[in-house]
Amino acid sequence: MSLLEIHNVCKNFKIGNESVSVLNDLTLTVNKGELVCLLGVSGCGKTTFLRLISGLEKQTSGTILINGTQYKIRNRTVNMVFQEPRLFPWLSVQDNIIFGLKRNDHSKAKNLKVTEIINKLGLSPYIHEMPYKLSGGIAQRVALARAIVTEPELLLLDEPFSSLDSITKNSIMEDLLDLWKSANMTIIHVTHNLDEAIMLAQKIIVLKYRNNSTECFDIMNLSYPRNPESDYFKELKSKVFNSY
Amino acid sequence: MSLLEIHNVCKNFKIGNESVSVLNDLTLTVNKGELVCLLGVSGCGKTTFLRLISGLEKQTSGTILINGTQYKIRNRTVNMVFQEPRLFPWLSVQDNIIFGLKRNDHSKAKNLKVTEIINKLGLSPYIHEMPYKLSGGIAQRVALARAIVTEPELLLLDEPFSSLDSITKNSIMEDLLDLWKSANMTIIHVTHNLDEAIMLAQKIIVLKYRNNSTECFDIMNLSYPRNPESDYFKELKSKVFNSY
Amino acid sequence: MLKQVKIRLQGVILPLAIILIWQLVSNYGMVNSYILPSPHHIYFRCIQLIENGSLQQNILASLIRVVIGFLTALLLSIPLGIILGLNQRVKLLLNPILSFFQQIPGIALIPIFILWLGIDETSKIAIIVYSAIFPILLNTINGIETTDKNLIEVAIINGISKVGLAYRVYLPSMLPSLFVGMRLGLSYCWRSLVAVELLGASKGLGYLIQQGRELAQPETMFLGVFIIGLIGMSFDNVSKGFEKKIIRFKSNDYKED
Amino acid sequence: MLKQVKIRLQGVILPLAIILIWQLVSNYGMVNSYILPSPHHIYFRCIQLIENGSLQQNILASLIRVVIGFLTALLLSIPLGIILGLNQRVKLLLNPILSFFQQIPGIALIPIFILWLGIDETSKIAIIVYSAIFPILLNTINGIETTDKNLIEVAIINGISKVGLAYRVYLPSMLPSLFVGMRLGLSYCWRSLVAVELLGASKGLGYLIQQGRELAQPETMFLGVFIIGLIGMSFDNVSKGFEKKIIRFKSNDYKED
Amino acid sequence: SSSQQQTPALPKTINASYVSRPINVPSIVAQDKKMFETEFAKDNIEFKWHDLTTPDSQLEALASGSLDFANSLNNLSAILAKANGNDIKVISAYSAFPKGIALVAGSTAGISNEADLKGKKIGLQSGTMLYQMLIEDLAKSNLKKNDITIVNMDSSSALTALLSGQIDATILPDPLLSKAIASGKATKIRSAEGLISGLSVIAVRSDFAKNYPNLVKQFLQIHKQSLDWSTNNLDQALQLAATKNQMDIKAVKRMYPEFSFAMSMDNAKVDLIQSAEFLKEEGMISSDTDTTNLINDLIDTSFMPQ
Ligand SMILES: Nc1ncnc2c1ncn2[C@@H]1O[C@H](COP(=O)(O)OP(=O)(O)OP(=O)(O)O)[C@@H](O)[C@H]1O
Ligand SMILES: Nc1ncnc2c1ncn2[C@@H]1O[C@H](COP(=O)(O)OP(=O)(O)OP(=O)(O)O)[C@@H](O)[C@H]1O
Ligand SMILES: [Mg+2]
Ligand SMILES: [Mg+2]
Repeated sequence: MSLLEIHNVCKNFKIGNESVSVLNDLTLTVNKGELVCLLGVSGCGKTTFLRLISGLEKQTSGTILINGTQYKIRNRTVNMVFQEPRLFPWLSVQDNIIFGLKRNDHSKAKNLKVTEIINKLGLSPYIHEMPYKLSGGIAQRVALARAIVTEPELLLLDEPFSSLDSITKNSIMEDLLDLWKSANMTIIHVTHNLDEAIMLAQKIIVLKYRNNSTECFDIMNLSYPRNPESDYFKELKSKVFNSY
Repeated sequence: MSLLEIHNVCKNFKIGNESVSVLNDLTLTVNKGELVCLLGVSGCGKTTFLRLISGLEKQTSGTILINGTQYKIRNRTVNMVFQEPRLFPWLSVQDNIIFGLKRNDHSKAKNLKVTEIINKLGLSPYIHEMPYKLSGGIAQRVALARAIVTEPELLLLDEPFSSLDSITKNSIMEDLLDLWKSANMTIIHVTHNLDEAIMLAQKIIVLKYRNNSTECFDIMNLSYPRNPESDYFKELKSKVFNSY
Repeated sequence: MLKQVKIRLQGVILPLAIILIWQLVSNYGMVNSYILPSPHHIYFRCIQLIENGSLQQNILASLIRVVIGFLTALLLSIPLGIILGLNQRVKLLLNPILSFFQQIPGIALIPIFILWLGIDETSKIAIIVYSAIFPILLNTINGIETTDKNLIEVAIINGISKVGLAYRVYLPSMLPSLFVGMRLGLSYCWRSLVAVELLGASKGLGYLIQQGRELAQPETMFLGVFIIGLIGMSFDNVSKGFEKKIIRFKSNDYKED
Repeated sequence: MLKQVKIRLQGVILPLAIILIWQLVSNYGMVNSYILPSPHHIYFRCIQLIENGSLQQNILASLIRVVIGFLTALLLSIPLGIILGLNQRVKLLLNPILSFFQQIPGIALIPIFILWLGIDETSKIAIIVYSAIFPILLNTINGIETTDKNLIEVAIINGISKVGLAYRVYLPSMLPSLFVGMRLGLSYCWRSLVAVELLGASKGLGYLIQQGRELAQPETMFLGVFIIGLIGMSFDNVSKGFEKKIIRFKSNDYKED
Repeated sequence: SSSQQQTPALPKTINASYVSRPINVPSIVAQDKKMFETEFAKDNIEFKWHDLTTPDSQLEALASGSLDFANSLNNLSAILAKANGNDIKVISAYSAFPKGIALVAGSTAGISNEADLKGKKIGLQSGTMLYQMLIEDLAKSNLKKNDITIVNMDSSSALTALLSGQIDATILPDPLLSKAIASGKATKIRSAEGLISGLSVIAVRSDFAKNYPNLVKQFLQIHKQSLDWSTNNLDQALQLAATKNQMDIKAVKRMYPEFSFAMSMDNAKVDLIQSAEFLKEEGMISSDTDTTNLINDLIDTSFMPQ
């Protein structure tokens, strides 16, 4: 069953007096429970794409359906990790993380889950600190935690690991896969890292620069954990790379 | 000849009422014209280290010498690309890029050079735009351009490619190497990407997490361009990785 | 273009409606005309004063005072605000005394102004300056203090001098606050005119208002009020327009339907 | 601890020095004591009025007025500011009229206040409210408008309601501006007291100042001024302290030697 | 409504203004002794005092019905108000103190009589009794307004300006007057006696007077009582005034003889017509005003206690 349907979506931005097309006639479907990685060169419109899905930006034309209807923002079905951490400077790490939880949702079970996520992301030493004291990578993980704890049906990740070293990243990727499986989330993950995409995705979509086409690589069938050093992946990698 | 000497440097931060040590008794030398890559897990103190060198932060103890003397900030000997783009929101891309140039330094030659850098970084379509319209990767490149055009003796880069896709990144890395060679700059490049370090560095330094030690891998002798798929590099990569 | 006009029109609806109702209510004698004269009477008075030329003179006299006073207030408070915003020591030294004078009614300063500055224009300007200075000062300080530290670091590492820092980083960043301060300051200039022109003025809109009140000519008083309101409003609008032009960097924001 | 004391002391130096010089200059008859009485005389007057209990009553009367007026101004202007800051349509509709009234001298509104609100406390409070409302309003609007759009997006995507958005994002983010507005507003409350207490008050610090003026008792007037200055300053300091406590999120910044 | 002979029900409250400064003994005494409060309470009417010192606010409050009686309203303001449609009646004199108003000159200004005023700078508030005195005085020395420079300012500022040498002369009422002279920097040229009446009056809303003539009578009756009490207990009365205004008792005693609190309106009509003529000449009321009619309509002595 498809969770997200995108039909002939166009997005233009006004630059000066010109209207510049960023996304042009995009059509795409993401199924419930799928983990999709979205690739594309810098400035090709990945962030814009996520913002359209989340409802933060309105498409110039075309339709976007989530669960068959037009998505109403504030519905908590979709959450997003932005490309920048965007932490609330007046809230401690802990308060930032629980920002999106409903006020009446501070049950014990929920608290346990939040603590678990905090621990998995290695944030427990920092929970009482204010954001300005955090390193780039820690801040990014806090932003990730903030979105994950709300357990959205559809999670949009905009380069969530860009500031992480490989060790931290690998461990978090595993945790994310666990969560994805257990929580039955659908994830669209924007990344500029091929390895990352190959390690995670069931489907890899490459967005072309100021153009109407996307290319889609289906690797749904492959099991986790994956070995990016395998020949299959090397081949896939170069295929994806060439499709940019 | 050493450009940068770091002797027994400690840096503590106050967190609550405790003083937490981030860098402890660090000693290190960087020679003139060297390209050093600094690695380390998230939160280990890489950014702090760069901030100490740049003079934006004062060390708790120890000495930091640039060209044999204590560095006076505002001297334009050192420039830095921060982990976040930090663009001036009220300036266009172009004005952001030339922000650091001396007012009387708008010679034709200089202008040509600036244009060249803008072109190389793929920023020419954006020069008249305001920062809020830029994608993450474009903003990051603008920040990089802003530092490069001032041609500092010592250039500190704090994960300057974190938001770039591999194609863009590879092309920019080549340009950076060209510039480094021609301008006789010294570069300290913080990254969390091993491949990046191996492609660029003459020396790879791994900073250990809340600890007094660093590990240094000297690969000065190797020529560019490098092939990260070679066996030597694979071995080096795993050696560096294990030293984290 | 048409949309622009429509937007402008919307803002005029409410004032026009108020004036209309006011006139109607006056016609039916439902308000006390001794206190609240009808718009028609005020208009009549206006024509009268224009014809004998005194309105123009009153406006000019006040306008000159306000402009000089406001500019002086700007010249004093912006640099002072920058210094106080940047230098913690100076701030600690001057804070109590500034905080004290911030509270003092202008009328209480009149004897001192007379003693030191005489009864000519200088004293009048001083009262205007005093009325306007604190909104500008406090908003300047706030603008300085809320400037993004990250951008300041960028500027410093790029070798920007202190003066350069002030006008290339602090100034653009504090513009929204500064404009709030300036708009407030300017309106307090206008507001101070009555008190100002009690001190040895024989012309001016404040004088007109005061005279209207004392001579029990409410339409004269309201005429003065209207003109102050309208001129002040125009200044305010010009400043808002100016602000919009200068502060181009506001981002597009999410709009809910 | 000791450093704290030292810092506090620094701020007191300047005022003390001024008072000392003032006293010396007075002792040598270098200023006209009919215009500028010596600190000693003012102090003497103060003791006198404390002993007969009238000073306390005056202070209390004004204090109550200012507190009520200020709180009313807050209650009106913060919600209005939030609405104007968020809703472009309402802003366009109300802007001209607000911009107009922003310029009007309080004294010109007195007849209208008398007509509609009588000559009891309500009118006096209304004048105080009018004096304080615009700094709070404009700074609230500015606070709303300069709130980081990125954070608002985060809040919206996390399903925060409009009310939640107001008090979980806009409010904390606009606190610095809001405090500037509040501090300005409060000081204009104090400043308005003389005009306020000309309107049917037989007690209050403004009344005291006016009495001092009319009866040619400069020491009474200056006593009133001093007390307004001191109380206003204390309020201002409390508010600054409060602000520091609440706004914990300012980052450490680069300090030059 | 005049055809209906039944009088309207008594009002719940009566609002009256008082001015205690400079030494308005009757108001001070009446207030202290709660004379009005007690008397009107007998008819279940609450009596409220309002300390409205400026004539503008008094008149506005009368016009808006917030106030029923205004004490110590200066005669010029009353005339101006009446001429501009504020329907009030002057029912009694309140005070007159021409002796307590004087033209003073700075001791270094070189002014020893009115004739020396020529070419000098004189600070006072235009449109007031003080201004009226100046014009009358100038006329006596064959001077015109154009022969001097008038700087518009209130009396308090004028005192400051005179003492600091910013103006050459001014006209001051007591106690500012005695302060100026005590400073040694100003000399008294002449008092207002013989130039203006310096009259201030008690006024009532015409409406109120029409509806409750008996209450108006009662009001003046009580006012008279306060005057009688003051005369019989002068020391006590002056002490009250000193306390109320935070003044030195000596100053009060010295000033008191300058004041007349006689209620009689016998000469008032002439004085008021003179004032109205003055206002007309100065263009402060319309030039087609019939001053005699105006004053006749303004004054109503029918409520005076016998
Ligand atoms: N608000 C805006 N106004 C005008 N142009 C915009 C706006 N937002 C984005 N753009 C432009 O749209 C294009 C796509 O931007 P987007 O942020 O979606 O890219 P991206 O794929 O996320 O890039 P990156 O990998 O660098 O983050 C860019 O050229 C950008 O300049
Ligand atoms: N101003 C500060 N106050 C307190 N602690 C700080 C401050 N700045 C940094 N730290 C702490 O110092 C440690 C090192 O931070 P730093 O930013 O140098 O890390 P980093 O190596 O750059 O990490 P990343 O790769 O995530 O950017 C972190 O634990 C951080 O929380
Ligand atoms: Mg992006
Ligand atoms: Mg870092």
